[in-house]
Amino acid sequence: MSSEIISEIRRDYIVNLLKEGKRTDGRGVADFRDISFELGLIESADGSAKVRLGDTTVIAGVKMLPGTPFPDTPNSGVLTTGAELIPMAHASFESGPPGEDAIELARVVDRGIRESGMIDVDKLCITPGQEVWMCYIDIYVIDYCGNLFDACNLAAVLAIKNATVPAEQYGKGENYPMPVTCTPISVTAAKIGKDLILDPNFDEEHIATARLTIATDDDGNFRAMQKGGQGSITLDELSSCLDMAVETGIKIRKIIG
Amino acid sequence: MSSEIISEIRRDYIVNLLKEGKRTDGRGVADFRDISFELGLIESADGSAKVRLGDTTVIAGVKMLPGTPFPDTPNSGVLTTGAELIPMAHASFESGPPGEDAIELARVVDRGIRESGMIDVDKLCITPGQEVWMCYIDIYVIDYCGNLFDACNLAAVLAIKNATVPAEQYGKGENYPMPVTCTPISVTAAKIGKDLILDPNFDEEHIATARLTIATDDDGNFRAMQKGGQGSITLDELSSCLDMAVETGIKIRKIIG
Amino acid sequence: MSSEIISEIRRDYIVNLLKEGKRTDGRGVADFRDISFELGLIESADGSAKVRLGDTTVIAGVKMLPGTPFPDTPNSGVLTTGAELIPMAHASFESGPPGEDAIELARVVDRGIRESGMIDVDKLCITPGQEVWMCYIDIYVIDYCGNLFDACNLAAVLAIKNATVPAEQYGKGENYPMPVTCTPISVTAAKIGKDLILDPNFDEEHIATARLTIATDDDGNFRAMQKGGQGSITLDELSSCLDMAVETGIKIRKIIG
Amino acid sequence: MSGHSDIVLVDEKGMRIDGRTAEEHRAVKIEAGVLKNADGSAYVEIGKNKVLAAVYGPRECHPRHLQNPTKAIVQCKYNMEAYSVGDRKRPGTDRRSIEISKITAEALENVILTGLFPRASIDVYIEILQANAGTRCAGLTAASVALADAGIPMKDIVPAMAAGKADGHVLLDLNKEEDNYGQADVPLAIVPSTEEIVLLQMDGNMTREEFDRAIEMAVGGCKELYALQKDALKRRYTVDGEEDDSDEQ
Amino acid sequence: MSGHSDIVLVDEKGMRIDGRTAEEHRAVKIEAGVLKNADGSAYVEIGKNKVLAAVYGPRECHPRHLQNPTKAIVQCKYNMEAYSVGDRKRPGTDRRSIEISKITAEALENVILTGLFPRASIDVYIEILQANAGTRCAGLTAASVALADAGIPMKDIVPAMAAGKADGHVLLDLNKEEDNYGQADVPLAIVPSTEEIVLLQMDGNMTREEFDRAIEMAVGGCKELYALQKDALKRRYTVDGEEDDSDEQ
Amino acid sequence: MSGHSDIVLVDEKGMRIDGRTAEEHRAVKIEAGVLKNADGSAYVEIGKNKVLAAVYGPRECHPRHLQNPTKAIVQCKYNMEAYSVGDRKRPGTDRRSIEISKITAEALENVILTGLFPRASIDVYIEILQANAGTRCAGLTAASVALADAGIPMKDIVPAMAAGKADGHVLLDLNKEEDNYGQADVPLAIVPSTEEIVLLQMDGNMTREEFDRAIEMAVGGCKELYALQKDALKRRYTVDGEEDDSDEQ
Repeated sequence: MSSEIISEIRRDYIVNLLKEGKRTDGRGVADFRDISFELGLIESADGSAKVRLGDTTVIAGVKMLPGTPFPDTPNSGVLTTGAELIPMAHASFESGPPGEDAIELARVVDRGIRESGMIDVDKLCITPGQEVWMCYIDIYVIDYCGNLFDACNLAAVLAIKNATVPAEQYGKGENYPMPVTCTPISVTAAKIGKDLILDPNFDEEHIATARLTIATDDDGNFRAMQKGGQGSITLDELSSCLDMAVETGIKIRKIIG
Repeated sequence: MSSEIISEIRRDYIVNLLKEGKRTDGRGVADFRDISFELGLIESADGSAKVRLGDTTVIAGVKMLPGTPFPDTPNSGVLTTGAELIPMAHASFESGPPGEDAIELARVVDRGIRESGMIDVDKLCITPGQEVWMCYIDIYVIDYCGNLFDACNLAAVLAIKNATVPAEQYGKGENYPMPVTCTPISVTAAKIGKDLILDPNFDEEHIATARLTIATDDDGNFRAMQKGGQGSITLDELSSCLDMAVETGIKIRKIIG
Repeated sequence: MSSEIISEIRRDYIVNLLKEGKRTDGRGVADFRDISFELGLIESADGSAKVRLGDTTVIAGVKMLPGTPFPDTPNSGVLTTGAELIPMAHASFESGPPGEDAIELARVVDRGIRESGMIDVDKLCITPGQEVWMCYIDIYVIDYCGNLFDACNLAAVLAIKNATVPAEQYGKGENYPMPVTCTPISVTAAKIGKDLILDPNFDEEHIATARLTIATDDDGNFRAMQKGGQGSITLDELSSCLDMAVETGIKIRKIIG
Repeated sequence: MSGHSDIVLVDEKGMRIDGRTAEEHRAVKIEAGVLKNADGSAYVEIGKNKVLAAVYGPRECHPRHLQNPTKAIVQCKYNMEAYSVGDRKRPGTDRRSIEISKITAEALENVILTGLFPRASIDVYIEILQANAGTRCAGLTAASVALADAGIPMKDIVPAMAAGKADGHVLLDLNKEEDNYGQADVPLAIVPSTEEIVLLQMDGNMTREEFDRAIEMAVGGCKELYALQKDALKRRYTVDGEEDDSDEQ
Repeated sequence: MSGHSDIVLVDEKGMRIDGRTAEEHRAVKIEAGVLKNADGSAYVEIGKNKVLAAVYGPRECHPRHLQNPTKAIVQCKYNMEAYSVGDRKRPGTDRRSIEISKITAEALENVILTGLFPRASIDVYIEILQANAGTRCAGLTAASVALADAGIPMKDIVPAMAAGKADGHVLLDLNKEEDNYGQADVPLAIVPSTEEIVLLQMDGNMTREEFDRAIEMAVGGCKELYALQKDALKRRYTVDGEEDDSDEQ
Repeated sequence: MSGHSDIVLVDEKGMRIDGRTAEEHRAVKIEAGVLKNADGSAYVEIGKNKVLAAVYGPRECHPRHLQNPTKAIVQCKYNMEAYSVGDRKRPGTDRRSIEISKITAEALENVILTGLFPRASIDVYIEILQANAGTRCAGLTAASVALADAGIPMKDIVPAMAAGKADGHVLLDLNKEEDNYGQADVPLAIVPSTEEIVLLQMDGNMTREEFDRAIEMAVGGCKELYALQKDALKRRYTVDGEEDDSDEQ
């Protein structure tokens, strides 16, 4: 939420426009940018998706490998989610191990998937107590134009839905589709002045004081949330965000099918 | 032993006072600061102690985990000692992996414990050649006001004496007290000008030219030593240090019981 | 290939001399500096060699340890080559993990040895599919005066030829000599202006625009190559380098016996 | 949040395994000014959680490129000590610590008057001595007190407490068993004077009704904690300034 | 380069397992200007290799001590994404990536007019989305197009293609099976206008005749690739500047 | 220091397993000026230990914030090469190397006239080619000679040798077996002209009498080593300045 990237003039323009309920790209406050996606583009992955949310572009790939379960969940597959903010995606991103932004991003996406029970990890058991599928979800941000939380959530969710468990390749029986139970959708609101908008673009994101990401499941129940930014959110604003997350979740689920 | 931290005036004051055999905090040259301690404060540890030596505060915790012995000592438990100079403890400490000061500190404390045979590692065997107790001694410096070597030695020794081998928790038989054979006590002298003092406080430590840490066992035998600093120590000074280490070791053993 | 290290005057002197086919140290363009070597100097290694190429000095040691084969080559020993540009060797070398120069160096030396099949890795099998010899080739540059590629190749090759498989020490049968099939020799050319020279010294190396290292086997076949530097090499120049690599490889093989 | 159904966490009378009612938080102990070197410090126990916080600053911002010419930056390091958990935690930063440090710093930045200290850094260190569910809330609670103890100007003190769901009940301040075998956790931190939210996370599964109830409970818990934070600071000043106190009598 | 002899890679008619002749390269797809933020970008497919390249710069050289007062420096990061290979690749730099990044930067530096931008850095990022033998050549090919797309002045565009040897035959542009079970690989990059070599590696086992033939083939392949690189850039400008185009008609 | 009692390290005649008496150190070989690039260098063998030391400086102090405006700082890197020990040592710094580097630098700083070179750094590199107990002493002994070879002004040259205890006997200069199966080790370094101690460590188990005897022996050993250090430097100057020598005849 570093604010120096956007000029004062640009900031004032965005804020004043918002007071009239308008956004610089013509959207209403609760509108998402266009969502487009491509599935299975990475044949070396067991599932993959490329998602464009406006100009933000993200690729997610799923790799399944046989491995050892955790002692306390001996019959459950293991999920690991990583997100890389590669320097290709924006002039401000640097090479090297993930920083705090990439780590928060990966962990929030991970929570949406994990806590919704999207993947039935019990169906990723190979030999109880001995061998399970390790499911690696790797997300690469290719072009960063705002709202990575929702773009990465979408890419990860679509890659998972696209995935096949490659049992044959490892002599573990027949291939089968990834055991998916629901479609968790995250919706991010940003607070600019006193206004809340959904799906902030780059400029909006960098003048917002606070951010709230809410993931819902197919039933409209809440599965994960994360507030960010040094700004605060009132209880009324929280209530609005919850409403919008449920409504928008339904719309996005329709778009991605 | 960086000297810039203490002003010239303060340095001269300390040095001149020492010429009269006096110290800024009223102690005699061979006096330790007050020692107080609290045992078992960390219930998540298998043994723990918080030690205050003057205003220097240190917490040590012992964790015991079943593990694999080293090939050349197949029936012996494994000791590992770590010391962290966390930035909470002093404005000059930085975050990150242990630097050379923390590493030297941990290794000197470790040597006192290891070389004195304080822990009877043969009694930490679970299945000969296969499984032994790994004994992790983790020391955190919470408030740094001089003489970490002795404060950390005390905290580690007390945490070990406080420890129980948690055999039941791992289905390895009944719990039993840590097999302790003796109480190694380290005594650190600092050289300021031509004078030797024990238990240097922060200011004294930072104007001292040399440091000598000597660990003795219950019999007054020597088990570990470490000279530090770019200053030198004469053979006579060494002899004084050895005497003081034995005498003071006896006193400290009485205090900690 | 940083060029600032050599002064303009020195550069002009070298370039002008080269136009007459002469070099600052009196060599012809295709001459190597003197090669001397000492074998078996490191008794703690299973094979070792110290090589001097002019004033460039390199030590290589071979250590053999029983280990687990890679799944796709279950009956083959495993080679690992490392090169360290320690700060002892030159004022410009820094402490720390290997940088890109050391990594390229190690990988090019490794390719010459690996791709020539110099070591018959199938003869480094202990128990098929279960245990094989891990062969670690560690190269330390002690004094850096140009042309590390060839100096390190020589040191590694000689250390390998000097090596014994220490089977007895690990209870794996009788010791036997390292199974060596050929002697890969690398020859490095540098391009300065329009001229090609072999075995560049420090000054030559630092004003050269391009570098080409070519490793040949006993039959004069090509086993590994690496071009370096931002300069280009013409097809004709490549052809000359190939000729010189074969001819010089024969000479060097005679020297090292 | 495994949601194991075979463990009874709330009995038929609504009583929890540690004897609390749904709206009750664990025993709290707060002490301000516990360290010599730090500019401000605090020790907090919430149930079996034991947490130390220390503040240094405002001081020169050390990695220079992080300096902000208009205000102080707030840097936070949350760290679990090796012996604080069941298994030994390997020393060093992990991904979870980095995330908690980030959201803790953001929450504190909301109340600190950073504009008073351009180019400076205010450094907050949180050490978890013993962990038993709720360490991020305990850490933030302690950090707020340490900031006040350091005399850092703030618009308010931040308390933090989670609500959650276990055995199908919405509960305040989950303990370790409730957290492990429950269905949801909602850590919350507010500015008590305005009830504005400065930290909010959630994971698990909650209907809107459950979530609303959880927020209500957590806000209530934060307010109770706030009173204890102020008490601790009052005790600290009283002890330090005993003579001044007697003057006023 | 294991040289396994029991796998037939070239049949008696000289046909390769993917139906190509010895001199034929795999299907190529090149697209310029595929990213919004980067100053220049390109997407390249060569067979099953899928590669993205992005260019930022000339811009301020960041680790200051790397600045060169007489010219721009060229920095390259080649990176294989975790899912790009059969086994998952752990994220982070490895030794192979560092070597490839170095020789790729050297090859590009040869054609970039770095003298025009003293003290600057030109940063090239290559991401391997899917790998199938030949990624370093595909990456360099893509990087050249991305540099042109970024408007970086260059004396020429660099194409890169390998030749190699499998089943005893010299072949252009080895695929994964030919690379794994073949006998040699020779990645090559040239400046097409002069046929000068800017990248050359070789491993395996080749006689002089075989090597000469491999170079000849690889130079030919590079030239075909060069035409496709120029096509892609032409399409890019045509699409971007459609109005200008119609003006000229 | 395992103190295994079933291995005879000293026989009934007081003879050690390598044929030495208690007061005898291992064979020593010292050579000064063995490297071309370093400002000073030395090679030392003590028994089966083989050690190289190199000195660069006084030169600009590189991490600037380490500069001292009143004197040069002394930086030391002690490094065991991968093949120097029975098992291969993984390259890279470990905790033991860091500790040895620190105390070696402190010992050298005692004799170097650092006040002559404000803001500078004197960098000492010690490489252990082959290790056989006593490498820190051999390394410090070599470093002193390398410093003299570099012409660094020093008040004296530092020799270092350990004494120890094995089979109940106090012994000079423990070899690997004595170190592994003995009862104590006391590495010592002194300033020979004053007998002041600049490096001292001890581990194991010693009575006061044993320790006093060990120090006495180690001081004696250091003095013998000192003579050999001076010899090596004399040979170095003789070879370098042969003409000057003949002039004097």
